[in-house]
Amino acid sequence: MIRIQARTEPSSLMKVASPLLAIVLTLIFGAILFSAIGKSPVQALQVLLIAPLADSYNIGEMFVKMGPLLLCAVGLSLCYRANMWNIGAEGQLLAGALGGSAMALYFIDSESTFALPITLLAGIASGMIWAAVPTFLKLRYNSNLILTTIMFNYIALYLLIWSVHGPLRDPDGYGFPESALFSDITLLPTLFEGSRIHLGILFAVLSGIIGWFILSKTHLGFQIRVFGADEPAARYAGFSGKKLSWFVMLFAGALAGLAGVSETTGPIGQLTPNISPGYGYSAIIVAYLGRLHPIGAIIAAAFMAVLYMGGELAQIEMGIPVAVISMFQGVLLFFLLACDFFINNRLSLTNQATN
Amino acid sequence: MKKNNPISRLELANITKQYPGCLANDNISITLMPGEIHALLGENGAGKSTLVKTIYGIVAPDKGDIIWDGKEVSIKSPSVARDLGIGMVFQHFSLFETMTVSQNIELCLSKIQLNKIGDLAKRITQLSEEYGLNVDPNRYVHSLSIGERQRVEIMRCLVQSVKLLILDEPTSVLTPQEVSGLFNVLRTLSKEGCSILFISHKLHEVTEVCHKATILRGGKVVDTCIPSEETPATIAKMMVGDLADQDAGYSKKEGTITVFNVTDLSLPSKQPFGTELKNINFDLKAGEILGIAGVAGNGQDELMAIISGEDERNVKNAFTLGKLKIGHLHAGERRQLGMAYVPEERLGRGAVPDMSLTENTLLTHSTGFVKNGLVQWQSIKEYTSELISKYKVKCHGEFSEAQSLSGGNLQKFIMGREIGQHPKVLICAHPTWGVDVGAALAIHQALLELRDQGAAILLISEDIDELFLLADRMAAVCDGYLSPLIKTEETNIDQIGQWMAGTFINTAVQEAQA
Amino acid sequence: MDADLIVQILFAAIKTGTPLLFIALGEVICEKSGVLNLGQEGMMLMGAVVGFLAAYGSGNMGFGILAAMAMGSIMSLIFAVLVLHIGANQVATGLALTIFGTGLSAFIGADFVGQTIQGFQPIAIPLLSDIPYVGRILFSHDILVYFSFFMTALLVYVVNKTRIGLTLKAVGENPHAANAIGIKVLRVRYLSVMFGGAMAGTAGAYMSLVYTPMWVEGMTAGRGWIALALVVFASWRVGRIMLGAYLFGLASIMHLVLQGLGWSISPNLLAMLPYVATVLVMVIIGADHFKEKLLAPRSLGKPFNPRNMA
Amino acid sequence: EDPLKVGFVYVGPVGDLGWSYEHDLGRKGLEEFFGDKVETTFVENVPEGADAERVITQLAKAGNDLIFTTSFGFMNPTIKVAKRFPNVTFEHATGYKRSKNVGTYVLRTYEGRYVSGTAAGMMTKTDTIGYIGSFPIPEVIRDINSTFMAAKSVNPNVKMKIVWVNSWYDPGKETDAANALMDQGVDVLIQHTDSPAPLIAAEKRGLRAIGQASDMSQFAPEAHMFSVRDNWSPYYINIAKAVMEKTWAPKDYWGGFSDEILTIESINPNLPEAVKAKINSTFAAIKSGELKPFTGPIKDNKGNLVVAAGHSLTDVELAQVNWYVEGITDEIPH
Ligand SMILES: Nc1ncnc2c1ncn2[C@@H]1O[C@H](COP(=O)(O)OP(=O)(O)OP(=O)(O)O)[C@@H](O)[C@H]1O
Ligand SMILES: Nc1ncnc2c1ncn2[C@@H]1O[C@H](COP(=O)(O)OP(=O)(O)OP(=O)(O)O)[C@@H](O)[C@H]1O
Ligand SMILES: [Mg+2]
Ligand SMILES: [Mg+2]
Repeated sequence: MIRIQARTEPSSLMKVASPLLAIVLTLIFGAILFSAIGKSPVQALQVLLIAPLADSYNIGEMFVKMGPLLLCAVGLSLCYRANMWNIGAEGQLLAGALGGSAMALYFIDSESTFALPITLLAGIASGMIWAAVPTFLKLRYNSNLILTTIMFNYIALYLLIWSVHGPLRDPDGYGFPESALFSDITLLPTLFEGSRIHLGILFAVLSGIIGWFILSKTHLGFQIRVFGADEPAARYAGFSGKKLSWFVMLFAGALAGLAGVSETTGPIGQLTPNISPGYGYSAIIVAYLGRLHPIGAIIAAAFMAVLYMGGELAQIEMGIPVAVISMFQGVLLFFLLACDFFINNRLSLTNQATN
Repeated sequence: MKKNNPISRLELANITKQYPGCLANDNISITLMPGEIHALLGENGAGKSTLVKTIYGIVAPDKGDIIWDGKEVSIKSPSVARDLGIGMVFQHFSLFETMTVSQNIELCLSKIQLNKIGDLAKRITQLSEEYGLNVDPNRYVHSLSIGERQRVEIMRCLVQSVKLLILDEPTSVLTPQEVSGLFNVLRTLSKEGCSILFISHKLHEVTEVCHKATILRGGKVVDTCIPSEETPATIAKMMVGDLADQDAGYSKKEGTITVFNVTDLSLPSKQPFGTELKNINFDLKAGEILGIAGVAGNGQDELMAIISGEDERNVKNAFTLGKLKIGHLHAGERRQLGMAYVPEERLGRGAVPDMSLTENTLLTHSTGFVKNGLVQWQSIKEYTSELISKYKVKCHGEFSEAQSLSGGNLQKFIMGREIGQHPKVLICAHPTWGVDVGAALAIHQALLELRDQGAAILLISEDIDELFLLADRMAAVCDGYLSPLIKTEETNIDQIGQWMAGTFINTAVQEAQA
Repeated sequence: MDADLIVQILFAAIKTGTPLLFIALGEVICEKSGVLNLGQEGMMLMGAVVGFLAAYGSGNMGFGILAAMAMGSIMSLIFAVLVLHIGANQVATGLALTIFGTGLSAFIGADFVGQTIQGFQPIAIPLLSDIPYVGRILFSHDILVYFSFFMTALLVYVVNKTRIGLTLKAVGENPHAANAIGIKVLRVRYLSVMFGGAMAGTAGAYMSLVYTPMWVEGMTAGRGWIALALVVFASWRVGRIMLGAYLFGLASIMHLVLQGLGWSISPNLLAMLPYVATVLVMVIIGADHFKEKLLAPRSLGKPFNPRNMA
Repeated sequence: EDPLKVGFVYVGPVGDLGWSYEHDLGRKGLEEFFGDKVETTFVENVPEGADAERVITQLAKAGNDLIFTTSFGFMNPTIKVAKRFPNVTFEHATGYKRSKNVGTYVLRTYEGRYVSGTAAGMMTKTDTIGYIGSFPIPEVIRDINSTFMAAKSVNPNVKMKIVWVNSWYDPGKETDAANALMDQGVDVLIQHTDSPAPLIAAEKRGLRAIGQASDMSQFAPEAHMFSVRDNWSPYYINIAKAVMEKTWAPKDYWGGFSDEILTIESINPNLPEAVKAKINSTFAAIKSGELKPFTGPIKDNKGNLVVAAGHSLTDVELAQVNWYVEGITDEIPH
């Protein structure tokens, strides 16, 4: 009979294989689901996973979609490594978009070469501020980080909507809730003619590499890992939990803020009420799928971007509802968590009856 | 006792339990008669707790039968055990601190039992008088001392009139005076026909109360005996085999200059049910081992945490290292100044379970291994393999995860790591707790060597024998108070036992008020 | 503001607070057993859509509510298996449940968006509803609001006065000890989690059958998260949850009321009110570290495996 | 010959029974009219952020000849994509930016609102009507003014309470807003949001409400007075015809009662005869052009003359209304 046995040592093979297995299981789940609603599973999976990479435009779009996901996920990976349950990437992203856009609008008639860098810095700073408040409340008042960061997501959203209806509204925009289009000087340059791939994507990949470097090469990164894996050990070793908490939260806030400002100064080109279709939440899944490893996050973000675009294409080409995508994300995370069980356990065949 | 009595209370036949990588119980067979007090002896990790957990239905054996009152039974869970009449007092207590004594007891009883008892509080008071247990049913458990909590655990078994009472190391948390109280209860129970299975490391206790003893080693029954016919020394021989010549006393030393000083340390507890530290004063000299005795939970953890800086509260002038006030410094800064610690909890505090030994070296030892914020992994790796060979740590290599090491080997590694930083002051808690004799010997020697090199060592332990063996001066803590310091040669187990029970406190309070 | 308006506002606060009350009652039981389920939002949405479909299809409201409860429990069962048996991280699993439930409910409900049904009619309780003011605030609601009163009273009794409550507290405080005295920890936790799921499902059904009554994607609009904060606010006491739910209900309609009264504060800023209030409440509660530690179930969020006893 | 491929981009779900639902009915009307001479595709729930541009691009790449983008937030993406696909015709609803291949179209909803205001002014017993606003954009501000002027014309004592819900479609919030208004003495509700929730709330309390965007009579048989319905299919058919015949040119189209893009539906028989008659006569007057709601003199609520006597606002001026008329005590919020 088959029996579950604890492994003496965690399996390093399963650590890598588990996300892949989870993806495969999710696809099988998807195939069954599509058959159930009377769609060809082969075609659906083709549209979902292959079509998004079918031509150069789509590949470019995949990178556009991947950028904000990756920026947020790298920051979250570090937070979760340190056991800081920051669910607030969404709000930090919106705050970054808001702060950056305010600056971009300030520079709307400017010719300064510093306009773009200052705009980006404003976005980063806003994201950091938005992460800083819940961090402060946690460290000072012991308030639950998960809940405060979620509340801050809502608050950021309403603040953003308020701004585009009020102070940042385009004066020549017939009163519609949008800012003026930014001047070219504050737009992120695109990297290839005819595609929307912009500098923000490079920032994202760079952030993955920086995140990896911090975690595996620096003493700070080591402290973060210890703090998250075993808080009593970190305290025993004299690592300052406060300092580490601040670092990961501000780092995550900065990256999410950068993601936000990169969206507004990149593909959108203005501030609108709809900056993010929930990047900050999806980034949580990306972070997990990437094993909370910044390099893993790069791969996971690419996969998630494909899944998103596949969802759009599936709707256009096959009339499959977009809700499938968030369902897939949930299922993927379920399978991933379940597969992780086998990092520390294995199935074994025994011929002995158990009591 | 011979097997002339037809029905035994409990018979274990060929119990076997395999844990991953460890055969905890190997074909164990034991018979227990009504009224018999039976000792289960053996080194740490010999498999005693595993065996009693099997009887109590917490651990499922891989093989073997349990026969209760002549009938074969299958004990699938603690509730089955309780229904049979088996009660157990755990090595680590299983009480609910936010509940009252009677709520704690109520939870263990079935509806039927409750109905039979009627007024539970009354019954508790009545039993309390009968056995001299002195338990107040309405008090919250968090307000009870360790000894009182144990009495609650025993009371839990008594209210349901158990036929077998299992006690896993009940005396390791009691003062000598409390121990004799417990023995009186056990003798009464035995007279009433209740069988008792008693686990202890303290052999003189075994010879004092037990009718019979079974000795385990490496999961196997290696011997049985009638304790009253043996001496602690002969039983020890049976337990550890040929290794039993560790008893060689070590020479005592007198410290030179004071390197670390604690002045008027008073500190409310940070945790809801913790102990408040009250006006603690002592000095620690270079080249000596200062031992602090005490029953667990009397402020040792709090003291260690505030000295190490894990407790981040600023105690300004309470600590002096050399001539420096360090009460306001962070834990990391104190380490930089030459303080080192060996915590009681080695896995999960002293070492990160799922990190390699190399990474665990870096945990506390970063001097020289971090340049400009970057970790010099290569040099740490080399240093770690030196540590491993110097302290004979059994493992696959410096890449082994901490959790893959046995307790004793991990303790040797941690000791080595801390000593390797050449600390001026080493604070060391329960260094040989759960460590086998060989490893304990190595650890003792390492401590003495460090002392002889001129370091000041604060040794916190619940094991009085170990303290007498190693400490040059001694004190005891009770309820957050520290007793006077005294040279080891000038005191004895009796006095320290009294201090552990708090007899010094009144004088301490008067002194503080003066 | 005249007395009549105040009565109306309080009446509305109770109505708005009721879904919060349901979820928070479920979650507090779940948390008392030591399990933190962040999947409220997902379970609630599934309850809302399934409850709506069942009532729509059968024409029977009671059936809709039962279906929603069952759905909530099924969703929580997925969570329970992952967390209790497989030992998955509770935070991540809860989030997965929310994301999954959001997607699945939108998927199932896509064809029913905008359909409506005849919701529950309010029932004025004879005599009680004639009490001046109080009668109109408390006793002129629909049956689900009365059900929430009943559940609160029942849970206050069960948690504080019965052995079930004691057992729950024991499991939440120290599962190892509870196991050792023969309490089936996993069973208690399964039941608690599923009770939480059923209540979240009820909250969802309240949204789609009573409150609106119709199904809309994402119609719970973050109520699940607010309910989680409510549990902290109530410091895990059942009675206080009711008070908290109504306060939050009040906070979330206040911005509409104030606009009607002619306050010219931006509606966007006013809409932040419940979220800002939640943060403030958490700060106030959390400021007393000592107290919170004392009140929170000690094993909250920590996995327990009965085979790994210390 | 190949059929004309037409793509639609919706901001909400087609089943919202409001805005997107009516556009989809328009799409179906188009299919019905042309049969297999057209082939339509739609994408629903398209967020108005960076994704909109990609979705519109995907539709253009998929070979659509004509693409309708049906929400204001699609304006800039539509312009951007249109630049890259000069052979595709784009029509954007409610926006103000046009180009060589982008036209815009918008409804004169204020005409319907004028009828609503008239009826509400006559029906209210408390002299208080309630307006549930979505976002304070010109269209909504304009309609609030139109409603209030109409109500005032039949009931000089009338007051109006305005509540913003910050959403086009959020039944929960719309219910809360409806209740908050009714608690404060409102007995006729007018909504500028798309779900039938306010009608249902009014029905529960035995009060009155007016349907928006689609025929909402089924949701509130008693409370429902009538619905002002958006009727897109005539426009969609005209545009498709123009594209097929290659006569299409970018225009700023304003459609109202006169071309039946906006209609009054399902007048409740339980209304008093006088009210029914007034509804019909007001409708007819507007349809014929005899009545133009924004004809001066009109003062704003700060006392400034915003429309000179005798002048009727032009379409360009209508698009820029950012004041409340005299008598509305609120201020336009941000
Ligand atoms: N859950 C477990 N998983 C794996 N190994 C275990 C587990 N519990 C105990 N062991 C191992 O089984 C062996 C026997 O443990 P047990 O607790 O029975 O020893 P003991 O005789 O009670 O020791 P002590 O005197 O320290 O209490 C030890 O080597 C221990 O490490
Ligand atoms: N809806 C209600 N119906 C009846 N009584 C209520 C209700 N809500 C609260 N109460 C009363 O309020 C008191 C407080 O309830 P609560 O659940 O906070 O109990 P507690 O004993 O204070 O806390 P704990 O649950 O942590 O033991 C209860 O004793 C109960 O009498
Ligand atoms: Mg043991
Ligand atoms: Mg032991």
